[in-house]
Amino acid sequence: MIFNIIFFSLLAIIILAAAIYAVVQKDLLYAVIATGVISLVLSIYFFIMQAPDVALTEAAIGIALTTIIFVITIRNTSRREDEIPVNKEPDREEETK
Amino acid sequence: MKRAFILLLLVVVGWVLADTFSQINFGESRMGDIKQQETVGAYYLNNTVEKLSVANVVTAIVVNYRGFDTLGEVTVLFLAASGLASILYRRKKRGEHDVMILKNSSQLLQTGAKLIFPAILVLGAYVFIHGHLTPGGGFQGGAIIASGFLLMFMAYKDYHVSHNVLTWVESVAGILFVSVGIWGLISGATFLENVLGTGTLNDLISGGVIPLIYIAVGFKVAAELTGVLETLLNFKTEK
Amino acid sequence: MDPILYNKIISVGVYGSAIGLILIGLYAVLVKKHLTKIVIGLSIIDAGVHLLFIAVGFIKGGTAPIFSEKGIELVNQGTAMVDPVPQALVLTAIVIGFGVTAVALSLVIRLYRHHHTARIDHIKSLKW
Amino acid sequence: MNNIVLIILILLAGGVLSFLLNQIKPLLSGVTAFVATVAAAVLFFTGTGTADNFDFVLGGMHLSMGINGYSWIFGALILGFSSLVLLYSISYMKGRDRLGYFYLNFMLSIMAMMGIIFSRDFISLFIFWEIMTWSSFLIVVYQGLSEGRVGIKYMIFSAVGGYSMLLAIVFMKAQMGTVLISDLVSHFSGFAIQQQTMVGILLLITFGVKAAVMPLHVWAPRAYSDSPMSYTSVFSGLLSKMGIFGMGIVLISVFANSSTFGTNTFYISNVLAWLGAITGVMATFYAVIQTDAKKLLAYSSIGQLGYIVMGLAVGTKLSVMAALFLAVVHTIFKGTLFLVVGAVERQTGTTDMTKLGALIRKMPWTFLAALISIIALAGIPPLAGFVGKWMFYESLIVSDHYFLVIMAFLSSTAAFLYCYRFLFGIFLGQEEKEFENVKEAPATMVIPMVLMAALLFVFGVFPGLLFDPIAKGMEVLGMGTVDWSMTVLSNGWGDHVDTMSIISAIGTIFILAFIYLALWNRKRTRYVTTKDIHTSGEIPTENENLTYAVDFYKPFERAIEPVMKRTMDFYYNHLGEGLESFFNFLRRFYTGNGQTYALYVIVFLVILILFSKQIFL
Amino acid sequence: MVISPVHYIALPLLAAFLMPLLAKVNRELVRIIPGVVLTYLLFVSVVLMQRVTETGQPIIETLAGWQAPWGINLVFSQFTGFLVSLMVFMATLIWIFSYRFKKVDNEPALKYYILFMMLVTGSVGVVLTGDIFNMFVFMEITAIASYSLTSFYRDRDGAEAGFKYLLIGSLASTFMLLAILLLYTQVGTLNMAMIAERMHTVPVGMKVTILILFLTGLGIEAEMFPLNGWAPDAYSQAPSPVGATFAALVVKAGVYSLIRVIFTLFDIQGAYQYLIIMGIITLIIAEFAAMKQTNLKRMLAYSSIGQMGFVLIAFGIGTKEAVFGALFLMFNHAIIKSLLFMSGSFFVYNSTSKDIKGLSGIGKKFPYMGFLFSIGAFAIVGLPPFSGFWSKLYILIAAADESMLALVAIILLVSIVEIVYYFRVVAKLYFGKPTDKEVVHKPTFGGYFSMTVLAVVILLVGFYPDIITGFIHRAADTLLDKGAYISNVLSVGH
Repeated sequence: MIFNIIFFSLLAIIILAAAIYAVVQKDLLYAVIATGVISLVLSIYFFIMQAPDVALTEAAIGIALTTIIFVITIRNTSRREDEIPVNKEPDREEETK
Repeated sequence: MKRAFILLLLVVVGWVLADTFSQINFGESRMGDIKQQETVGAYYLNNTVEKLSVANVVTAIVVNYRGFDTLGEVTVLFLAASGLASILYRRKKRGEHDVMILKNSSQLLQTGAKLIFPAILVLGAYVFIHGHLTPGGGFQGGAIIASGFLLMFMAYKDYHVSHNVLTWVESVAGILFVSVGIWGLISGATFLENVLGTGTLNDLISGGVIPLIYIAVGFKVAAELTGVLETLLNFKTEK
Repeated sequence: MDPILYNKIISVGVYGSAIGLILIGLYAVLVKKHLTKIVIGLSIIDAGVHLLFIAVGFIKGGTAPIFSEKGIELVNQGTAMVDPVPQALVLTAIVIGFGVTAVALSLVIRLYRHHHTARIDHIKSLKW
Repeated sequence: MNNIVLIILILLAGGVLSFLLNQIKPLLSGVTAFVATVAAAVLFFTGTGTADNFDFVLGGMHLSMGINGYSWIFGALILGFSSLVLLYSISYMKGRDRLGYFYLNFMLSIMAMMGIIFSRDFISLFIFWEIMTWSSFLIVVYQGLSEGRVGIKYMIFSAVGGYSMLLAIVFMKAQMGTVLISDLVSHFSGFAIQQQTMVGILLLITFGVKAAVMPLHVWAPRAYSDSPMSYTSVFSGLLSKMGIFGMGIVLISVFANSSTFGTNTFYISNVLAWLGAITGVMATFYAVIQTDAKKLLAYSSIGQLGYIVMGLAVGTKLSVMAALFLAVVHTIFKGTLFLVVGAVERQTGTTDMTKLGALIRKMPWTFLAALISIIALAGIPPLAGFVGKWMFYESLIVSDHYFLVIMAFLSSTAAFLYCYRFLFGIFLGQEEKEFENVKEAPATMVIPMVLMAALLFVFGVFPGLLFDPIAKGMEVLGMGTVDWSMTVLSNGWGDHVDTMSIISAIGTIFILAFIYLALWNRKRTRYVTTKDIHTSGEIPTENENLTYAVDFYKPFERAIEPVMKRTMDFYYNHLGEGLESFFNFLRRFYTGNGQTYALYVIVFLVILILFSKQIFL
Repeated sequence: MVISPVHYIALPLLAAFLMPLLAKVNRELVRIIPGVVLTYLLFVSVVLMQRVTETGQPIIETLAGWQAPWGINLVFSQFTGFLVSLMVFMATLIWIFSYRFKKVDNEPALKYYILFMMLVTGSVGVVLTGDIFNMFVFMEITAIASYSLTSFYRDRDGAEAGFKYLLIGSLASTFMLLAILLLYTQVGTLNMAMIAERMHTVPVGMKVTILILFLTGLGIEAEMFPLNGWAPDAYSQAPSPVGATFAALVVKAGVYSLIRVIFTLFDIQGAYQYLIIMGIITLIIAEFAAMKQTNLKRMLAYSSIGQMGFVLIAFGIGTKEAVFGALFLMFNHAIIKSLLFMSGSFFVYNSTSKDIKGLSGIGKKFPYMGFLFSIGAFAIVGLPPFSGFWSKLYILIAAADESMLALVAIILLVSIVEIVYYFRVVAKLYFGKPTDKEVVHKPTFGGYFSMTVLAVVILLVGFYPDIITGFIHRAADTLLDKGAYISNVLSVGH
């Protein structure tokens, strides 16, 4: 029982800490990895709450795929949240029709 | 100031959520007698084995009881892939090729990827073929396969999955899903109805059309997720 | 240990982390300026909601709703099974969430290309 | 098929057909419209009587159309007058683009007006009322002046009017369950006093807007002058009469049956009478200071409508009779005058009275029509205007409305000023070089004008021709029988004025004077141009016009300046601007920042949560 | 195979999955297939509506062989059937309009038609389904298709509008999920009929919380103030046929879901007042904001929001006549706003800028388009004899019957504002000084056709509303008869 309590509180602490880290971290890559951690803990949660199907889904989609599309996005945009905007005017109008 | 205001708002939201969920006791069964009325969850647990011969009740719900949801869900993925492709569409200049944004990775990763890739594919296939028996199913299997492809994308700069193949797999799997549903209609039953014999519990070939649908879903999800990755990876912003 | 207290602690842990995730995610959505951060916030909210679903369906001492040989055995012994419906719903919700995230990120890329910035307070050419 | 439906269908078909035919040949467009209106008129005058009813159920509501003595007056006026105007239009509008559009809307307005007078319930009245509004709006903006601002202003006021009627309608429907006008008349006494007042005021606002009563008149001058002249004559002559038509029903039939207080003491009527009087005076003042003939006529119209409203609001037998008589006559003379201005505009290209002059020789027939109409307007015997005014003053005096009489006299007197200016500025005075080659308007334009002028003469000599239908109409309105005779005006003191004797006397003088001027005095006139004037030895520069046409009433303007300083227009504009900046402020809610929108969502949620007890329980 | 409501979902999905393959056979097929499917669905609508009208009973289709509370079911009643038929009708016309609307590459064209068809399917599904979670799924289908279509042109503003829409839409789906979860814990079922049946057992506090979550989530879809920040952007930046689709289908689905939740699921009287209050605020703010717009499509968008506010007011009054009026208004709004978007789009397409100023005199070059736009403008402000008048009249009468004269007065005052901004555009279109720009983009034949059909419908309904009122009356009765809904759905198979 004590073990369970410790385990659950550990999970709660990790997941909340990861979430807070993901929100406050200025380097988006780390933030994204923190969201991966959230998904990981989430799938552990799912697993111990007798939802193996969901745990599996969360593991595959949340940890691997979501993280990677975030990473790709960051590669395509800017990595740091507090990045000074490039001193460029926005495009005037549509580029392709 | 604004931040404090937002925090205040969030406190209210959190308080309401906490208050609400404190009324929903954790870990208690809500299935038996919600005011002497049987919930659908209990019904599913009591009837799945008997009526569908499917071991995994979640699969039974996802594919059969609420199969319509799953059809919608597959459609959502399909739409997300289409929408993504449409948003990131770029008219290619003459002679331009897709360029991956990832760099070539180390020899180690490449070799490892080459070794693991088939294993991942097999695992994914296993997961969705056994969806009605064990945890897992079409989505999970599809996602696993897609992550296998992701590994290959990361390992090899020039690794491409043919769009043609993806399209074919995606479409055929989708058509299969809908056709199974329409099969039910044509054979005089309802849409998506389990028109095949259900077999015996815990056999690989049991549960009627459920494995069939899950295999279709698996292929479709795999193809769509891979397609999403491929599209995203091939989109390069000029820096 | 008192089982009621135990249950309370566990429920605070699970519900707490779920609601905490929702609130943290909302905070990111409402305060953070970077588009990617906002999308991260959305996916954190999603995670919290999914956790709530599973937590609500959970039954203390229940087993996974799978009638494998072992499962049947356990059921015959009188063990309850957790509610499968929320699990099925979450399965759907996760996939939908992924779809939305993918579209969102593609829009982020598009916006960055046009505006050369990913700060949401700089992206307001449509207003009033 | 029912004649009422047939008339409306003929007019509608005429409009659509002329729209289509314009694609083939523009001329056909006008001809079709004319023919259709004449056909409808023939049908109306020959075959339509009170027996023609048309009841139907539309959209779950019981609607009814028909005709009675009161509406017959207006129906006859509409179809007769618009046939003539359409004949005039054929030449007047020649060569303009989008004629199909013009005639379609023209015919729609006529159809709508016929629909209004046929309506026996408020729903169909409202439907036709709004059709009339938007079709006239489309013609107001037709010439593309002032970027449609005038049209919008017109539309705003019409919408205020239309929607107050709608409000009254839904109220009636909720209260009585039907929307028949006769039901309102019989149920009105059953309403509480607030309800009576509300329904009364709402309906009067509706009709007041069209009749351009004082605080609601600001759309009228520009809207009248911005439309093509052939339509303006309809606008001022007929559309505004629809307001009078409705007011007649409300003020007389409906209010008379309010048991709480009789017609004469119902204060709304008194207020309205005063508003009419003020409208009359103010509009006349404005008319005097105008230099544009169109605007002059527009203001004059408003002023005349003020009289008519006053007459209706006073509500005695004689005053109502006078008002209705004036309404008919006003249509004819003001219509004619607008047509005259239209002819002048078409021939010379301008309606600015400071530029025009001496067209009497170029356009004699037009002048004749203008002269007769102006005399009628001024209320000089032997023309119809005199009869109306006579009855009008008499009724006011008899019913002890002395202040109103003073106001009416004031504005009538002032009306002489603009009458003179109009005649002088356009037709008399010195000749301008640039108008040397002006010719008389084509016959199709002259004939309607002259015909109507002749009509004025006939009605002046035989007012009984008009008294007959008017008396019948007043009976329908519930005023009891009204005595009249063909050529004799009776008054409250029992005196009788034989129009024949007045007319023969004045007619003789007039003819003699005319002969004298035309034959003997002709040779003694000397033709000079506007520049041929010597002022204290200074020779005026080339482009300085020093005739009476310029600054004609400068002293008068100075005298009435304090009254003119603040126009209603000014307040309305300020109101509009204020509202617009308020709107601009409100839409700042949509900041453009997606995050703010997300914040709104959460704020909304929190507000709902915090006030959930108040809102939901 | 008997014609049944599931065709509305199954066939478009089948076609959507087929289309990528067919694109490899012939490019043109991609553009044609949706039309074929939609036309077939129109036929289905006619058949089913006939059946429903004849029997007076809803068609309840169980799916996957599981009867009402256990499986998902589709309910094609006179109410949902009416909405669905309207949606399919509009979608068909919009397809005809958008056929070769603009020249786009083949690949985006494929995506466009897939997304468009799914937008239609999603909206139809929301209306048809009898299961609350399934409704959520269809809503997400609609939403994702909308996000993608909003930014279909991949231009700067399109992406921005799409992202805003997505941001708010995600919040909406979060709240809706939470509400569904709470509802499930309370009543143990997801079937709407059964939820409605068991709703009285839910404690009041919980009930209100769930309702609030639903109202927030669905209010976003229904463009309720202040949740509608995304709407003007999305409407104005989406391709015009999509803008028309939003107005004609997507919002209707949102309003439907809101109404279904309030009228059928919950039994809280305060919700009706809430609808009236929010409707008034939405109406006022939106119309006032529309007044000052310089961009034509944005103006139409705000006007659309305002109309939805009006619809909500009417539903909030809650009497039979008011609901009838509200449904009538939904019908009118779908048709009229589509016409306005379609004709307006050609003006915008051909003008130098997207501003209303740039439209000056363009009606001279496109007299017919101008004519259609004017019909639309007149109809939407509720001038007789166009169709918009009748719905307005019915709603006002219903409000007056409940002696809400102040409400009537407010609506009428706001209508004046509406008149001002619409007529300003009409006046400008026809009588402004024309710009010298050449006419570049003539409407396609399909464009002419669909707009003409819409205009004819407007005039037809305007002149003779009884051709449609019968259906709407029965639809209103069906919506208000909650007991019949529950017993009909739950009795299937028992």
